This record gives sequence, C-alpha cells and structure tokens, in this order.
Amino acid sequence: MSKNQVTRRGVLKTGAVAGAGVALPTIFTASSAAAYTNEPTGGTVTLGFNVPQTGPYADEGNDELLAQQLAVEHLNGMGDGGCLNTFTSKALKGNGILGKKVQFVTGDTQTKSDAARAAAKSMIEKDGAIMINGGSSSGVAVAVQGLCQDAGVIFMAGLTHSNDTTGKDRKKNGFRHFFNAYMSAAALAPVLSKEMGADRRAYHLTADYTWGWTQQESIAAATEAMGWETVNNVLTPLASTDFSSYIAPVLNSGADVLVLNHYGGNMVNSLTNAIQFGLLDKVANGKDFKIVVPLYSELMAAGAGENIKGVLGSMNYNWQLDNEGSKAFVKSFGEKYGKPPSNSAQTCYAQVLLYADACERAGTFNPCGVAEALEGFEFDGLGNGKTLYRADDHQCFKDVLVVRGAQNPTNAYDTLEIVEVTPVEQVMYAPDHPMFGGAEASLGECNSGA
Amino acid sequence: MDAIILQILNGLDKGSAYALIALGLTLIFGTLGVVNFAHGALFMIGAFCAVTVQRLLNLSFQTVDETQKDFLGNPLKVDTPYVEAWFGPEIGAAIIDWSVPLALVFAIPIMLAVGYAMERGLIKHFYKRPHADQILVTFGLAIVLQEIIKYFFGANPIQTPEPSALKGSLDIGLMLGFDPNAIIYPIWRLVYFTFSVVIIGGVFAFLQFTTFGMVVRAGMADRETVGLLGINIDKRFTIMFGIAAGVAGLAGVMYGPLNPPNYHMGMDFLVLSFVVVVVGGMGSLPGAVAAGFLLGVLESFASTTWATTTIPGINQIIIYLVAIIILLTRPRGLMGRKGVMED
Amino acid sequence: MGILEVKNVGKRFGGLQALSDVNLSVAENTVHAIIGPNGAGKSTLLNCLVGKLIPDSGSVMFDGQSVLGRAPYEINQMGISRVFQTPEIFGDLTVLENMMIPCFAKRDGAFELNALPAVSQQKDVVDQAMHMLEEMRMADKRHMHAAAMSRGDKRRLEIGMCLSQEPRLLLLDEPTAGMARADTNNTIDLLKQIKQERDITIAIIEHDMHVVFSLAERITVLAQGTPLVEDTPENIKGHPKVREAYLGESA
Amino acid sequence: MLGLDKKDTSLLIIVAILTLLAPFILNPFPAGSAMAQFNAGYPDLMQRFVIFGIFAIGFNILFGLTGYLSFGHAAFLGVGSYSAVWMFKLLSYNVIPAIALSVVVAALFALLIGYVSLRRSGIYFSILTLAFAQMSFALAYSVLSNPKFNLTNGETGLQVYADDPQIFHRDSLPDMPHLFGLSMRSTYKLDIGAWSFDFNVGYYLCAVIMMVMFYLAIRIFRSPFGMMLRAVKSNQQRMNYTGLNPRPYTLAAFVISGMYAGLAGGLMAAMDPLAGAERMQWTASGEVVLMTILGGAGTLIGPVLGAGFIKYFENIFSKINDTILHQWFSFLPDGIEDFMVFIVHPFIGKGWHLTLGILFMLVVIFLPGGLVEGGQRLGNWLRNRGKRSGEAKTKHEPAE
Repeated sequence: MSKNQVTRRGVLKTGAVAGAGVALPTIFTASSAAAYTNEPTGGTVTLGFNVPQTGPYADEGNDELLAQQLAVEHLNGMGDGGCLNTFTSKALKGNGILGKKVQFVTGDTQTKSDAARAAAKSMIEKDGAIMINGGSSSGVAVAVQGLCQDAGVIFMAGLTHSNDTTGKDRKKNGFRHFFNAYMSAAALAPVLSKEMGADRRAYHLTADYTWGWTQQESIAAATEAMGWETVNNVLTPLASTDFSSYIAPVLNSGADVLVLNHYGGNMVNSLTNAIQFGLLDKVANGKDFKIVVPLYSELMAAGAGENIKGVLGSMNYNWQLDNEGSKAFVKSFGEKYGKPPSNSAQTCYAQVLLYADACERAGTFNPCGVAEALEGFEFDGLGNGKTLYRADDHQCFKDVLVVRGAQNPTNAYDTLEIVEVTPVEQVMYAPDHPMFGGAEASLGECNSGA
Repeated sequence: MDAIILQILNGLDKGSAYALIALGLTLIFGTLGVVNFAHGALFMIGAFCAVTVQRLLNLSFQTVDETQKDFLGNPLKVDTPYVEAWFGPEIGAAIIDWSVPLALVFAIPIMLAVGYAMERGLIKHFYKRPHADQILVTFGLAIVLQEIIKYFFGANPIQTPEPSALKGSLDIGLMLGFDPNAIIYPIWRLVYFTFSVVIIGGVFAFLQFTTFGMVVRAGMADRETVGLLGINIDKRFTIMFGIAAGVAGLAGVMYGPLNPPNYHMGMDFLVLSFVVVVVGGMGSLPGAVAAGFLLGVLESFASTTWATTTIPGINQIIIYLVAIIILLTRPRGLMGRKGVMED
Repeated sequence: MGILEVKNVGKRFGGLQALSDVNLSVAENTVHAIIGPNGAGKSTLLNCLVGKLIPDSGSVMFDGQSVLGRAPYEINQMGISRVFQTPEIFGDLTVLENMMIPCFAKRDGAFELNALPAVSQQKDVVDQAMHMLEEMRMADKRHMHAAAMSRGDKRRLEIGMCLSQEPRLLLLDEPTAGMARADTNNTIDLLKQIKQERDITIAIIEHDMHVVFSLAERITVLAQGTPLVEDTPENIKGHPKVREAYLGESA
Repeated sequence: MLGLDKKDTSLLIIVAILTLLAPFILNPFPAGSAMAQFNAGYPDLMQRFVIFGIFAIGFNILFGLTGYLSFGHAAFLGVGSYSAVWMFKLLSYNVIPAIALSVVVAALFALLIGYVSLRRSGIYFSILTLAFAQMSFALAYSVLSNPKFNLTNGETGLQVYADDPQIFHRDSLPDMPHLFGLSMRSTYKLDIGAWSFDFNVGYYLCAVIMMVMFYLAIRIFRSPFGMMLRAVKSNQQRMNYTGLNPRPYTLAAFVISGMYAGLAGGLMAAMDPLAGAERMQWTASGEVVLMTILGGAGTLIGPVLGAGFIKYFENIFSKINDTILHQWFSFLPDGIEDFMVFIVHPFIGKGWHLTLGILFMLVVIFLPGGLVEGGQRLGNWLRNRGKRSGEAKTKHEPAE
C-alpha cells in the first residue's frame, strides 16, 4: 500500500533519501502526474458533504446529510429503493461511481462563509474529496463555489436561492439544482394574481442582505408586471429576532398584502408576529388581507407552526409531489429515517446522483469532463420531473411548486399543500437576464486543478 | 400621531422584555457583584420550560387508524394526548391550549432550582475572582447550556402558542378615537407588557417593603457593613440569585408565544441586555428598567420607514449607537453609581 | 515665598463646604504637617494639590506655576510625589520592577513608546532602581511580588518609589495609619533619614501626634475646612484654639 | 541572541522549530490509516493555526498585559481582510501591498475605536468595543454592500472578479494571491512510506510572519513599554501619581493589538482571497478571547497554543461523524458499540461546541492560567514526584 502510494503519485525517488521523494511544486494538492485535483486512484472515491451542523440551520443541515448518506447507499448498491429506476439516465449501475466504492466526508459550514470554506478546504486538501455538495445559504454557496472553482473540484450547491449563485457569481465548476428567487417570483406571480386579484397593494419586509434584496427585487418586478403596486419595502436587520415594530405599521399603510422576504428564523418570527397582529383576519381596501412567503422550507413551516395556514409560497420540491421518482425517493427516505424528505434534502440527494451519473457518462472524475456531461443534460426522475441543467449558467430548470399552508393538516408532515405546479416554461429566463449579471456574467474556464 | 402612539406602544412592549432580563442581570450584579453572561441562557431555559410543559401535556398514545394513510402509505398512527384521554377531549384540549400559562407554575420551582444550583455550584467560587473571569466562566456556561438544549430540542424554533382565548389583536386606535386599523396591537403582547410591569413592580416592592429586601438593598450598598451586623448576607444573596433566575425564566416562558423559542435566543438577547444594563448604569435597578424601556422605544422608532429612509441602516446600529453616546456622555450610564465596575 | 502656595482655596460638595478660604504656604526644604480632626478637609485639600480634585475657587501654585487643571501625572512630573494612606504599589509586579517604573517616568516623561529594548538593558534605570532598593534595605527582596510583602515593606517601597523620582515636594497621607508602634517608629526614622540626606520638602497629613511632633518643623491645623493656626510644633502644642479644636479631644 | 535573554531565545527557537516542522508534527499518522483523520497537517488548517496565532498574540498584548478585555477585536481582523481584498481588486494579487494596507487600515481603525473606547474601563470598555464591533458587522453585512456603494459585498463576501482593474496584474502571474509570482497555494507534497506531508508556500509565509510577530511580542513583553502595560493592569492610580499617563499606553497597546489583528486578517485574505462580514461578528471576537484564555492570558506562548487548540477542534473534531464513531468502536460487541457511540455522540461532530464550552469552563475554573499553567503544574507535579521518590530513596538508604 505504502509503496504503491509513492509510485502512483509519480514521485521521483532520490538516492539520498531512501524511500522518500519530493513532488514537483503544484497548485493545490494535485501532484504532477495526477490529471486533476484529487484524482481517485484506489478502489474508492471520496465525496465531501458540506452542511451546517452547528448554528440555527443545523437541523436543515442534518436533513441534507441524511439525504446524502442515502444517495451514497443507493450509489454503492446497498439497495436503491427503486429510485435509480425512475431516473432516465441509466448510466449508474449500483456499483459506486466508475466502479469505485463511494465514501464521504462531512464538514460543518456553520452557515458562515469563512467556516464553510475552511471545511471545504479541509475536505479537499486533507481527505481528498473529489467534489463538494450541500449547504444551506446563498452566501455559503457562492463562497464555496468560488473555492471549488479555484481548487479544481466540482461544487454541487445545496439550498441556495439567491439569483447570484448562477447569476453574477456563476462558475464553470459550480452547479445549482435548487431554484432561485427569480423563478419563485415568476411562479408565484400568476398564482397570486389568480388567488388575490390583479389590483393588490403589496408591503414588503426584506431581510437586509444580498439574498433579501434579490428576492424582493424579483417578486416586486413579477407582481408589478401583473398589475400589483408595491406600497413600501422595509429592510430589516438580519439579526432581528422580533419584527413587531416592522409589522405594526403595515395595516395602516394602505397595503393589503404583506410579502415576507425572509428566510429561516427571520421568516418564522416575522410570520408569527404578523399572525399575532391578526393581519390575516383583517380587511384592507375592501379585500381580505393576505401574507406571502416567497420561499418556504419544511423546517420553517414546522417552526412557524399553525401560523402558516393559508399563507402562499414557493418550493423547489415537496414530498407530496405525485410522480414516480418522487414516490420512490420518499419511500426510500421515509423507510430509512421515519420522516419524509425536505426540499433541501431532495436537492442534495439529486445532486449526488446527478454528479455520479455525469461521471459515469463522462467516463472520468475529471471536473472538466463532469461539467461537460452535466451541461445541457436533460433528465427525468429523482423527484422533480423533467429537468434541464442549462449549459449557459449551470442552473437547473424544472417545474416550480407553489404551496400553501394547509388548513387542516392530518400529521406533522402535510402542513404544506401544493397549490400549483408552475411549468418550467413560465420560469425560464435568458442567461444574460439583467437580474443575473447581464451580459457580463460568465462561467469562466473550467478548472481541473491540473 | 397614531403611528407615533403605535411605535411607543411597541417600544414599551419590546422594552419590557429587555427590562425584565436587565433587571435580573442587575440584581445579580448589584447583590453578588457578578457579571453573569449566562443570564440570557436562563431566559432561554425559561422559554424551554414552556416547550417542555407543552411536550408533557402532549404526551400521547398511538392508535392505528386504518382509514387514513401516513406519508408512506401505511395506516396512520393517530396520537391522542393522555390528558385528552383522562379529562375528556374538550377539557384536555383546553389544558393543552393553556400550556404556556401553566408553564409559569412549572417554571418557578425549576428556575429557582437552576438559579440555586448555578450560584452554589459555580458562581459562588467566582466572587473573589476578577470580573473578566466571571464573564468568561459564565460565557462558557452559556455555551454549554445552549448546546445541551440544542441537543434535546434541536436547532429549529418550536412554537409555544398563547391560549386561543388570548390570540389575535385589539384595535386600540378605535378605543382612542382613531380610524379602524390605525393602532392594532396583539393581545398577548399587551399581556406580556402587563406581566412585566407586575413582575418589575413585584421585585421593587419586595426589595422596598420586606425586611429581606431591606437587608439585600443594604448589602448592595455596602456588603461588608451588613456582614458585620451578623446577618448572613450570603444566604440571602443566593436567594436573590434564584429570584433573578426566576425573573429571567418567567420572562422566557411568557416570551414563547411572541417569538417561538430556539436554542440560541439567549445569546441573541445577551449582548442587547448587557447594553441595556450598561446604559442604565451597572448596579442600578431603576436604571436597568428605564434603559430597557428607553432602548425598546428607540429601537422601535429606528425601524420606522421614516427613520430608515432618513438614515439608511439606522435600525441596524441604533442600540450600539445609543450605548456609545450614553457611555461617552454619562460615564456610568443613566443611573449608575460611582466606582462600580471601573476596576 | 514657599515652594507650595495655596491661596483662598474653596471646595464644595453639594451642600457641604469641604474647604473654604484655605491659605497655606510650605517653605522649601521643610517638613510641614497638616493636622486636624476627622472631616476637617485634610484629604480634600491634599486631593486639590495633586490634581484629583479641582477647587472651586482660589489658586494652588507649585514653584511659581499653577497646578490647577492639570492631570495628576502632569503635577507629578512637575515634582510632587504622593504617598497614599494604604500603600499604592504595583502588586502584580516584582519589587525591582516597582522601583524601575518611577525611574522610567523620571527619565522618559509621561509617555514613551519604548517597546523594543529589553528592560534589563536599560542599565541606567536598573542601577538607579537597585540603588534605591539598597537605600530602602530591600534589595534582597527585588524578585519578590510586591503584593506578597508585609505592610511595612510596602510602605517603604512606596516611599522609595516616590523618592526615586527625586521630587521637590513629597506629600504623605497618613503614612503610619494602621501601623504597629515599631513600624511607625521605623517609618519616622526613615523619613528623618530621608530629610537629612537630601534637599526635599515634605508635607505630611497625619493623625498620629507622635509622628507629627517627631517630624514637623511647621504645623497647620485645619478645622471645618479652614486653617485655624499655622506655627511651630512648640507653639501649636500650647495653642488654646488647637487644644480646643483638636488636642483637647484626643489628649 | 537578537536582544533576548537565554530563556526567551530558547522559547523562540522552540516555536521556530515547531512551526517550521509543523507539516511533519501535525501529520503523525499514515495517510491511509484510521487515525489519519486526526492529522492536521494540511495547508488550510496549518495556515489557520499560525494566522489565528498571530491574532491571539496581538490580543494578548492588550488583554494579557493591560487587562482591558476587548470584545470587538474581530472588527480589526475583518477590516484587515477587506483592505487586503481591495488591494487584490485594485492593484494585483501580490500579497505584499495587501498585507501592508491591512495593517495600516486596521491601525487607523483601532486608533479611532480605541481613542473613544479607552475613555472608559472595566466592563464599560468591553461593552463599548462590543458595540463598535457589532456596528461594524452590521454595516459590513448589509449597509455598506448596497449596490450604490458596495464596499464589502455583504453576505457573499468581498472577492476578486474578472472585471476588477488589477492594474499591475500580468498574464504571467498566477490568478490567485502570490508573492512575486510564487503562488500561495503551491504545495510540495512529500511522501515517505505511508506518510504524506504538505509543504505549502502560504503556510510558510504565514509561519515566518508569525515568528517575526512572536519575536516582536517577546520584545514588547520584556520592554519598558510592556512593563508599563502590566503596571496599567496592576494599579492605574499609582501610575497616575508616578507621572505616567496610562491612556496613551493603553491606546498604544490597543493599536498594536489591532495591527496584529489586521495583519491576521490580511493574511487570511492572502491565503484565501475572500473577506466575509461574519469574521467581524462579536462571536468571532469571543473566539479570540477563548483562545487567549484557554492558552493562558499574559503568557507568551499561551495564546498561540489556545489558537491551535480551538482551530483543531473546529476543523478536526467537527468532522467526526457517527459513521466514523461506529468504525472506531466496531471492535466492541454490537450492544456496547451502540452504547459507546451513544455516549460519545453528543460531544463530537456537530457537538463540538458543547465539548469546547465544557473544556473552556474547566480551564477558567481550575486553570486560570490556561494550558500553560496546566503544563507548568504537570511539570511541577512530575518533578515533585521525581523528587519525592528521590527523597524517599535517600531517606530509605540510611536506614538500610
């Protein structure tokens, strides 16, 4: 084993130091003989799962981790629960990836860019991870994506909803399965108009950072195009825990819809506060007052409890989605973990399989080959239905779900109901859309680390 | 006008939480001379008392309902809380509905015990250590406590709703002769405000009118002299620590319906409550309460559209800005005593 | 014209007139004691001299320059050193370091960013400090933590620290308060020796009449914030007003 | 040597040897073995060890010497990082101007904040620094990242984009931070038998800078200035009445430690050209406090040890997941294996905060002098034990 390692790394043996060798200086850890960063040479290949394990998003990270572990089991042929069968690409054989058994290492992003990059680096530099998957915020996704680009490994983003991830910060080595703020807005606007009418006046509360702004911008643009008016947009500090002072003036502002451009704990609290103020029981401008939460997640729904009843929002995926891929995945996940998968879990699961499949189809782990195989890849299955990985910006295009908090949930898992599945055509946009960095945005060159 | 009344109301309501936490912090600091960074954690533990009571009341047995399916297509297991089985569905549901007020009863002995254990087990050994050491050890304790809570309750917030009778909001504006919907305020927030006024009043009355309180106040002013009088001031201070913990805990229980408790809520409040205490003046009870309400109101006004458009980002920094200005102009805070915490 | 001239100084705290119309002149190279019953304003007066308090009215001149409005460290740099009632030393530092700090203050002024050379290489300061330690008969304790010393030693160290600045005026605030008789006598001897060996003016605030009459050349008696009399010890002893205000009670 | 006495010289030499040989010392286990996950000798972590070492050394100059507990030092680190990345964006990826500017800007920032904060002492000072740092964080995270005036790039973090001016950039230079063309990410890999060691340019740059900063810290500790700072901590009253003005001394210490923090921030950006706002948050300031206390405040080597300890925890301990635990205990019978995993589980992986909190409390309670005191006590105990057994022998011998 040890000797093997010396030779396979192509090290020059020197006479002076018997059994020791010095490799040539190279960028990152790829040595001269390796074709790309962390080229797997043994019988195994290592994936890096980078999710928040501490901090407020730890539960979501844990969900992602469970899904990724499930994906590894499915890849290694320890039973796939029928999931692989629903996947239109048949390249995966249940014997790992390219015949190599899949191993994984985990890192803790702490939902902080710095910590996430440190964790990713550790997995790349120390554990030899060939790709990084997961994450639970856009800041982290953009930061880790940039790192993976420099390091020459593939980055498969987890939950990241900001336009920037595949917009102005898009990278050749980075891929996003999750949908984005623009798509949320495009999917929501027609439903909002249908449910609430075309002459609504909207009041926006927006988390005061990049994601919040892009989300607000997208929603305002899409709803204004339907005839809505934006009465006010108030920026709330990310560190806020109580939103009462922002909610209090809403009713008296002439608005009849409140849009909460918040995520995670911010959203749970702002929605709870809004319900406390009884907004949903009020009538404004002669219409029933409504609340919209553009981006939903199962954990946020759980945190907000009964308050989500009747509140509209959008999701990338929901376990209640009725297609074969989804059913197989929910069954497999549910039997193993005793609960249905969340939409970020599904994204992380799909990303692992998509990566593995691309490797198989490309016949290599070389990130440039893998990227090429993923670009323009069309598939069905894995939960979302027909999906395209667009070559221009590495964004997945698929149907978007508009969901609503259920009035009478029967158990802890069906608190959200699917209102409409917005077809992918409606949420399509040009790769050089101004909200996505315009014509200047570029993927750059693929980096394999060689 | 109505907008101003609304923000004042909101500020007082926000401030009541700050004031309650700061009151406990100041009690501990004033009596024991200890800077307790774990005070936010006590607030958090209080909130999780409510969560626990809710969980206990919802303890259920499962029956299989063949007519319904769960998400995997298996027959649905329906949970029936024991209380509903014991007291009948209606009374049982009502008991569960009132779990937050019930948790108050439950939280008092728990918080007193936690406070007692903390003081005897840890804080006691730090009376003679430098303030920096006290800050550090209680900071460590705060981390440990919140991680323990996270281990058992997870990182996600947990709803502890108010009783349905107290849900919804009141149109105060209508009562004052404004247009409808001008001043709407949630009932539970008014309850919280009233509650904190009662608690604050209770603590002050206790210190003002009981012999126990008089000794403690004397001890706060001059510990050695009271000790010389042969009064066992340490024991009383232990009890004061328990009371301070109790105040923080009750504040936490009642806070649950406002914003669902999560494991890091203590840390979120910690920095803020220290700013409140320092602005009020270390060791001054009226100062802490006044500063709590003052900062609540200022924060409320800073978050109005008018304020944020005049000075962008003012809502992000208002608290710190006020702290800096006050500390530079009034070295010991609003009502601080000389020589306290200046070594 | 004395080295220290206090003219018409008044100081009020709220409703309490702590000092009113205080005039005091301390002649150079004398030992001048300020005595008075409790609450007579001795400490307030002292604090006005060293910059801790600023009087409401009047002037305080040291060597022809006003000290009013100056910070304590500036007044110290003018040549006034103060010994506290309970010894104020650097408890966490060694005895030698304690003695070196005033030497540095003497050499480098109120602030000097002397961050790179090692203390041990500052030969002049080390020698000066060692010399003073020897004079104070504590050279053998130079590596001890100052906080670990006996009270008498701390007092001697503090006096030594003040002397190493070669002040022109040494202010002593009840230097023997709380001391045993033997320690008190040692301190008296030390102060006598100091006075003999150098040109220095000493102003001393004291309760203990034994100390006052062993050391002082002039005495000012303060009562209720104003100087009652100023005279030689012999005259003070027999002064009826003083007996009435002070000695009568304590004798 | 170098103006240090014998003891300090040997300390410096030990630190130098340890840092230079760190790639070996930190990778004691063969690359493929089960213990390899405890290896810490990969470039990123080694860089962090020394960078946070610098940060903690600087913090210790303020806290350890003067006793002023700043809860806002992370702000200087963040400012340093932002300055460095701006240099990358405007000039080129060369690290020299970036690091230089980060120190200068951090110094100015520290001068400003210190001048105001040091008007108060004790907890008032702590709260003032905390308030300034939180304000800086809030400004950096959102206010200063608005599209009109984007100084910090907010949540995503400031980074270099292809359309940045980079006026001195040439195509022949690497497209990442470099020292006159030598990329910070170049790594020599040395394989000896089953062992594998990384020698990274960035690490060695940081290591050399840390040794210089450590050396400077020793000089400061031993200088009259250092003595004055300890005097500030010991008795400000006496200082005032000894003709010394404590405020410029504390301000100088504050600025120096701010410069150390800025340097650390600049180096962080030089190793990884991205500056995020959260490195300015008060919890980040708390971290450097933890490091310093854990290692031993006021001691020379303590903060470096503390920094290494916490970063090791954060990066190595947090990666131990249940799968790995099961591997460890797999030699045990099934029931006991599960039980052991159950017992250990809360403390590792995602529970690393808990373990850290407990350790920190234990250190503050039982070892106020930190790990350094622990080491000394252990040393004394061993020596005494040796002595006692020696004494026992000598006592015993005459009897025989």
